[in-house]
Amino acid sequence: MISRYLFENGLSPRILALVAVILAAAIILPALNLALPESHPLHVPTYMISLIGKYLTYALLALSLDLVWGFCGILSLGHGAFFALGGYAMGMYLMRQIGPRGVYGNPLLPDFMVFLNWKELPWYWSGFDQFWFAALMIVAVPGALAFVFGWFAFRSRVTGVYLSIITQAMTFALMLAFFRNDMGFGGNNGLTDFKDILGFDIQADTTRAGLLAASAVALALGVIVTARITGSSFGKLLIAVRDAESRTRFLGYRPEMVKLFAFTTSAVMAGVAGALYVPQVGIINPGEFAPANSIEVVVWTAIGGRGTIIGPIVGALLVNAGKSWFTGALPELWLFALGGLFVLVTLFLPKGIVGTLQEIAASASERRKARKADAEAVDGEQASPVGAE
Amino acid sequence: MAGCIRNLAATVFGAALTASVMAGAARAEETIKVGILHSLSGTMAISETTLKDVMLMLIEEQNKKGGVLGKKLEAVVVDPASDWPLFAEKARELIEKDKVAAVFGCWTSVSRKSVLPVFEELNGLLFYPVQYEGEESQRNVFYTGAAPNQQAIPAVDYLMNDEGVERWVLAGTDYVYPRTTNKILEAYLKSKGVAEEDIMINYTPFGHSDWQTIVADISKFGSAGKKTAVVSTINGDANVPFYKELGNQGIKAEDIPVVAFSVGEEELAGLDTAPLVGHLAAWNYFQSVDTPENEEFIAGWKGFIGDEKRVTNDPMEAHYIGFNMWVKAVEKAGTTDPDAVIDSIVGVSVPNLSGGYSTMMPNHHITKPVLIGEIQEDGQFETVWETPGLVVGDEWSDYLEDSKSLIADWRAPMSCGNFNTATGKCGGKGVN
Amino acid sequence: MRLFGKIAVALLVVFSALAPALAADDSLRDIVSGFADARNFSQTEKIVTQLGKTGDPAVVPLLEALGEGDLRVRKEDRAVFIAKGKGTVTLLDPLTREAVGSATERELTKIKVNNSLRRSIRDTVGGLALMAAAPEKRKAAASTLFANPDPAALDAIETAMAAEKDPAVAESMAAARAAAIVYSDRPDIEKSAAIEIIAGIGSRDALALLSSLEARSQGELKEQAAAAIARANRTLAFWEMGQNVWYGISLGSVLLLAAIGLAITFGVMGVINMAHGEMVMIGAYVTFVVQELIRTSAPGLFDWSLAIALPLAFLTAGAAGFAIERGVIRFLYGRPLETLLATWGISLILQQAVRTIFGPTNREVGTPSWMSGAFEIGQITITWNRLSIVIFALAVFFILLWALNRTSFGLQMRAVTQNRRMAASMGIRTPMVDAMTFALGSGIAGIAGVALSQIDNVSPNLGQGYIIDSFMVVVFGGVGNLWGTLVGALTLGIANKFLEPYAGAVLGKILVLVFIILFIQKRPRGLFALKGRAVEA
Amino acid sequence: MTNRADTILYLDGVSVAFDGFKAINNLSLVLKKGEMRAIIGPNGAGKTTMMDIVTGKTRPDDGSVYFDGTVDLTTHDEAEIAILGIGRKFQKPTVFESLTVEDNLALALSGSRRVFDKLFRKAGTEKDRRIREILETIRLTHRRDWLAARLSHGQKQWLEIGMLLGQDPKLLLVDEPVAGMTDAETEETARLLREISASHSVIVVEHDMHFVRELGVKVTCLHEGSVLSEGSLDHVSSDPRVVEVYLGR
Repeated sequence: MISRYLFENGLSPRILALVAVILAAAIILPALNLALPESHPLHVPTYMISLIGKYLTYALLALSLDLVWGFCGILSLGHGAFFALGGYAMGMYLMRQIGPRGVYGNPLLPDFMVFLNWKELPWYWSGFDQFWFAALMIVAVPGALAFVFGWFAFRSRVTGVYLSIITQAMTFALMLAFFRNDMGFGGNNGLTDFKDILGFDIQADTTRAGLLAASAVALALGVIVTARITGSSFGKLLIAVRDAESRTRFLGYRPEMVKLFAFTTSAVMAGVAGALYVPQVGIINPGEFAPANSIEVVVWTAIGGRGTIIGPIVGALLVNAGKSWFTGALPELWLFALGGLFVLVTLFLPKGIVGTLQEIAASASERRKARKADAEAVDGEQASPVGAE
Repeated sequence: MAGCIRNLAATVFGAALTASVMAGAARAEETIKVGILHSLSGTMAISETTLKDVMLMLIEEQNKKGGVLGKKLEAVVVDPASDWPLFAEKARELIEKDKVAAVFGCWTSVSRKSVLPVFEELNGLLFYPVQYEGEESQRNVFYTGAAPNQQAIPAVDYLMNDEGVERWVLAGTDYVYPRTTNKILEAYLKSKGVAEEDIMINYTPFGHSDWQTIVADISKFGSAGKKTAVVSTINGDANVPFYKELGNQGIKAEDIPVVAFSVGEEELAGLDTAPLVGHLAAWNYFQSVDTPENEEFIAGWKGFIGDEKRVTNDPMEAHYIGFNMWVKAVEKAGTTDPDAVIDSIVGVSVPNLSGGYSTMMPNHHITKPVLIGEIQEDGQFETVWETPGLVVGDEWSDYLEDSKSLIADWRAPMSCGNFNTATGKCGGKGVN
Repeated sequence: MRLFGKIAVALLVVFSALAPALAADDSLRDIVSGFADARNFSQTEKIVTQLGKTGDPAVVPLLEALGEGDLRVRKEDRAVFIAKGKGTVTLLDPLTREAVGSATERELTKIKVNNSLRRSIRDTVGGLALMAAAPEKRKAAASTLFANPDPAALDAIETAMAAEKDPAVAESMAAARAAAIVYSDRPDIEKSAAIEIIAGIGSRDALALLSSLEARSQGELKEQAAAAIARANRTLAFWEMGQNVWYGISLGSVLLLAAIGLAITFGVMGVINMAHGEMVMIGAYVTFVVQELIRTSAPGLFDWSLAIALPLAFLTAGAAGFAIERGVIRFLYGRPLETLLATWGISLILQQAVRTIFGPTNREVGTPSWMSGAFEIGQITITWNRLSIVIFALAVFFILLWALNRTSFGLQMRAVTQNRRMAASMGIRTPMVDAMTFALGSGIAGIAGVALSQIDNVSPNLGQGYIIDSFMVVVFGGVGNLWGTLVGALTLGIANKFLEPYAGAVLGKILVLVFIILFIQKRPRGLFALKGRAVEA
Repeated sequence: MTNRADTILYLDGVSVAFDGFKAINNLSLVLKKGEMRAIIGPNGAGKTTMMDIVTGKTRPDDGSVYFDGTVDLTTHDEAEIAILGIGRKFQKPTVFESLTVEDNLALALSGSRRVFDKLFRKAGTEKDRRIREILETIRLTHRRDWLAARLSHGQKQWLEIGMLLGQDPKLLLVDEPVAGMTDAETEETARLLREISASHSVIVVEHDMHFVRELGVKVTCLHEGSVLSEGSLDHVSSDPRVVEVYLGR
């Protein structure tokens, strides 16, 4: 039923093209990496595979933020928290998969617990040896946090800047909490040294290619879900809440429910992105909760163009590719470039790259239409009671 | 101020130039590339930038001597920006894309943990220059900083024997290095007959800046009639406010000395040390060490960086030792091939800066002297005690239940990082 | 502590025999020259003890110089001198302190001291000072003896007490005597009296003394000690509350300083200024630069360095704020969430710029002498720098309050924020007022930086540590209300400090954050929000 | 007192204070079913606050507010009150700027307000008919596909009124509908409101006396949070207290 809902008439050709491109990347990039010899000019090196895989998870994260910010006007400065929680759920599964291959050879306890003298596995670690359970948690934990947080925040009508600031407080508090070694999540070092995922060696080229493909598929699904949500009449409602929240309330809607749904859905998407991110970078630690990380996600979305579906994806890919290049080639200039980019984009491209391009395209077609409809327009204006613009 | 602006301009243009010149140079002649993986931005830049500079200096000097194996060395600098996953990404880039022969880098444990799988997978070489918690030995990593037995335990011994300390405050930042070090110290102190109630353990978050309560607690703990000392594993930025608070609350080194393992000359450069005279630090090197090698190193450093005020510190010496060991091992092996270097580097001895020789041991840790120094008014340390000989880095602590029976030896045929002497098998402690 | 006994005996001998103090200058010189041959700390310590035994006050300056590391040996003839400073130094005779020549640093070796040596120097000097001329020195000596009681010094203390005229000093000496009696084998009656004296002091040292006495005695005396301990504990618990409140106020005032600029830029103008922390950082670096200049060109002015830095920091950070407002923010009014992005970009640029200009490492900002040290009110230790910051924060707060309510600029500012169009039509140059308001907020952040440089790192990361806390304070206190910021900062500071002993520093901070999140649900507009006809967005 | 049963809106002894300032002071007001009422009063008279109370945005400190004779409005929130059948137009035109005129109306149409229905259900032909009807009424048929942001100020006001109609409420609260309108627009708006009042109860808050006169309905003048005068416009405008309030002492 869900798949019918998703694919039934209503995805614009632009979205379908985007999905096709993403899925093509999922097939072609791994193929170029695995099938071609290293000397071949079209060979994609393995580090590029991991890198692109990582970018794709970032793109999904940016898309999830766009759903709440771009379409619903909730600027979350704590989306990194959902991403990290999803990541931790995956990390816990991967830790349990290590089994007796840790440096101490303890079959049950992860290494960090062994050398901090933990005697038994904390209760909240049980179940994570099963992938299905971990997969459930990847979705459930960020979703539940978003639901509870949103339930309180939206019902008490915390909006705008205040909401942004308390989401920031939320991720900051979580960061401090996960830094604590007593929490049993590995403290500052986090979870690392993973061995395999679903029985595949995590360092094997084929696994990396597989993870890239999985990230691409997840992103494509994210695009479809977002497109369906925003394309439905619920999507109109989202935008209505963004533009004039009190109006919707006086029309009899409950904007808090609308926001709660969007926020929770978005958190789940972010959690999935985090879960795919962790095996590809090989580590998850409390640094992912840092408020600065969440702000960066906002920046990707803003640069790409919020309120569009392609925008955040483009933004995430561009900024991160830029970061990879700058930190390698011109390390001293990286922060100047990133900082400058924010300032320039907010000043000169408030709708982001994609938003601006769309606007240009739209006004061009508008002009064409206008020229065509010039004659009719005269009648139209006369029919109007005012006739003035 | 004018100099500062010039600095800025120089950096901006210099960086652009270096990038293009480097690319050009690489084409012109074959070089051996050396990766430098230290954060140049973000929270860790404060410590790590210096290590990048010292590596550039060492490489430049080696090139003046004719390079290695007749080829020039070429530094590849990247910025992992204090972002731990980015460390892994950059490490991969260095090894896979830039094909560096060895990487010198990392500061925090988490950054090392993050890159470990990459070095293992791609068979790279990492020289890690910072004191750390131990409990690790990896085939591709060389630990040139101190293990806990090369820093913490001698410091405690000194306080116990020479200062007659009976009560202990173990204060640290809440992360793995302080946690492990304090675990080891606790076990060690208890083995020396210190009672449970004479040990106070306190953890604070990263960047903790309000130390009023904790310093007051320490002085309360210290007024129980027994000689008290603080063993500090407080990290990074939190140290300055901690020492400022100590100074202001009038806790003098004569009453309650603080011995730190993460405070070196570089950290003191940001402090007015007058109220701190007499507090201690344990390292394997101090800038004040009076040897010809050190004098030459300091002069070289000040000349390279163009600032008379810049100081040297222990991790810099670790890179000095590690780099020279690598050069020697490469020359011994006649190739930069990682497997060959891993085989040839064990047993290599190079002069350290404190007047002796450091040797790479089969567990990939090195031998070092341990120095205890007191802070002086000029921001330097004065050695008040040192181990009679060199101490071998002990990767698996003898004071932790689970690592007692483990050893590491990367020579054939054992070639194992966690060999269990009790069961005679490689692969950790196993089931109890 | 046996040392004291020996000194005391020596003192007694010297004074009771009324022997001329100038005993034998030559024999003193002999002992002093021994420093040149001391191979290690314990040999040096022996010489110190020997000097103490002479009981000659002339050795005090010499010992003090040794403690400060200023006693040096000339390499060529192994002669001992007092020499201060770097480069070419003047050599002073160790006993007469007359200049007898000069030498370069390289020609001299410093006599090394370590903590235990410094301790024995302090004790020796303290023992000698019990009969010193200056009352404060005698008092200090008595306090040292109270903290480190030594029954062998009992006779010396009693002799000194008998000769003491100053009542305050006599009281300290009585306390020192009581402490020494606790460890002595004097009869129980004297010990019982000592317990009362010590219990009356009620400090932590006193508690330690009583505990040790209780452990070693029996019967009535033990009971008496136990009762005294209970009393002391009660007073201490009371003082501890006070101490926590003080810590809370002091933390709160730091938060207030950090947040107060934000209360203007964010609270009044509605600009989410993520570069606020960097304005604080700029202020701290201005302090650093001022101190550097003073160190190199006018060292005498060092105690004034903060006063000089204040206006400069205000102007520098204010100018930076002005530039940011004119260059970026004015294009973004009405889009508060976008100012967040732009100013965050600016904060990254500023951080990296400072890193490039001043280097990534911490810079040293010294503490003027008048801000060093601490004093005690009852059992509460108050450090001068914290007290200064509390006073400074409140001063800034009230000056700002005055400026907003009583000056014409303040009036214009409020007019513009309340009704821009009306203000403009009344001839107020609103863009200029915007820029000046932002500059004011930034400038205040700058002077906060001067104060924070006294307690925190001066590094490019300085600002980052305060930005989230500042926002919390402003949001908690209620946007647009300075009083809210004051109450918010102090509440959060005190809450933090009361949680810390129970929950630990990390958990305490988390709890405070969770509390704020919950609080905002309850009162979305903060503690002191203005009620009124809600404005439609 | 009037019998509550025939009223559409019944306010009795309502007071509300903000920080000590009494915005509404013992206000009593009754609106019969099908009646249109104009409310006038100087700035700060409590007009908008009264609307806030009726629509559930502000809770009164004191007094009772009944809708349709029986429903106690003080126990409901905005969304519930809207569903009960009270529509409100704000002073500043508030429409969904990034949606088309049609979508604006579609959102307003009476029907399910539940999130999941919105996600999965589609618009039917019945809805389409209603939208065309309303577009006709508010004279925006030719602007159906325009983004609301592109409408003129007056058109936005009409669109908002159209949205109220879409809700099909029993009572419409209209706050300053002609502020900022041209004379032609004002006249047109008066016509529109009269048309609407044929089938709905309406309260119009307005400053523009010319407009109020054009509506030709009973007028209530508020001052300092309570009713100063009530009756025909001529009666009210000749009341010396009203004159004093408007012209000042």
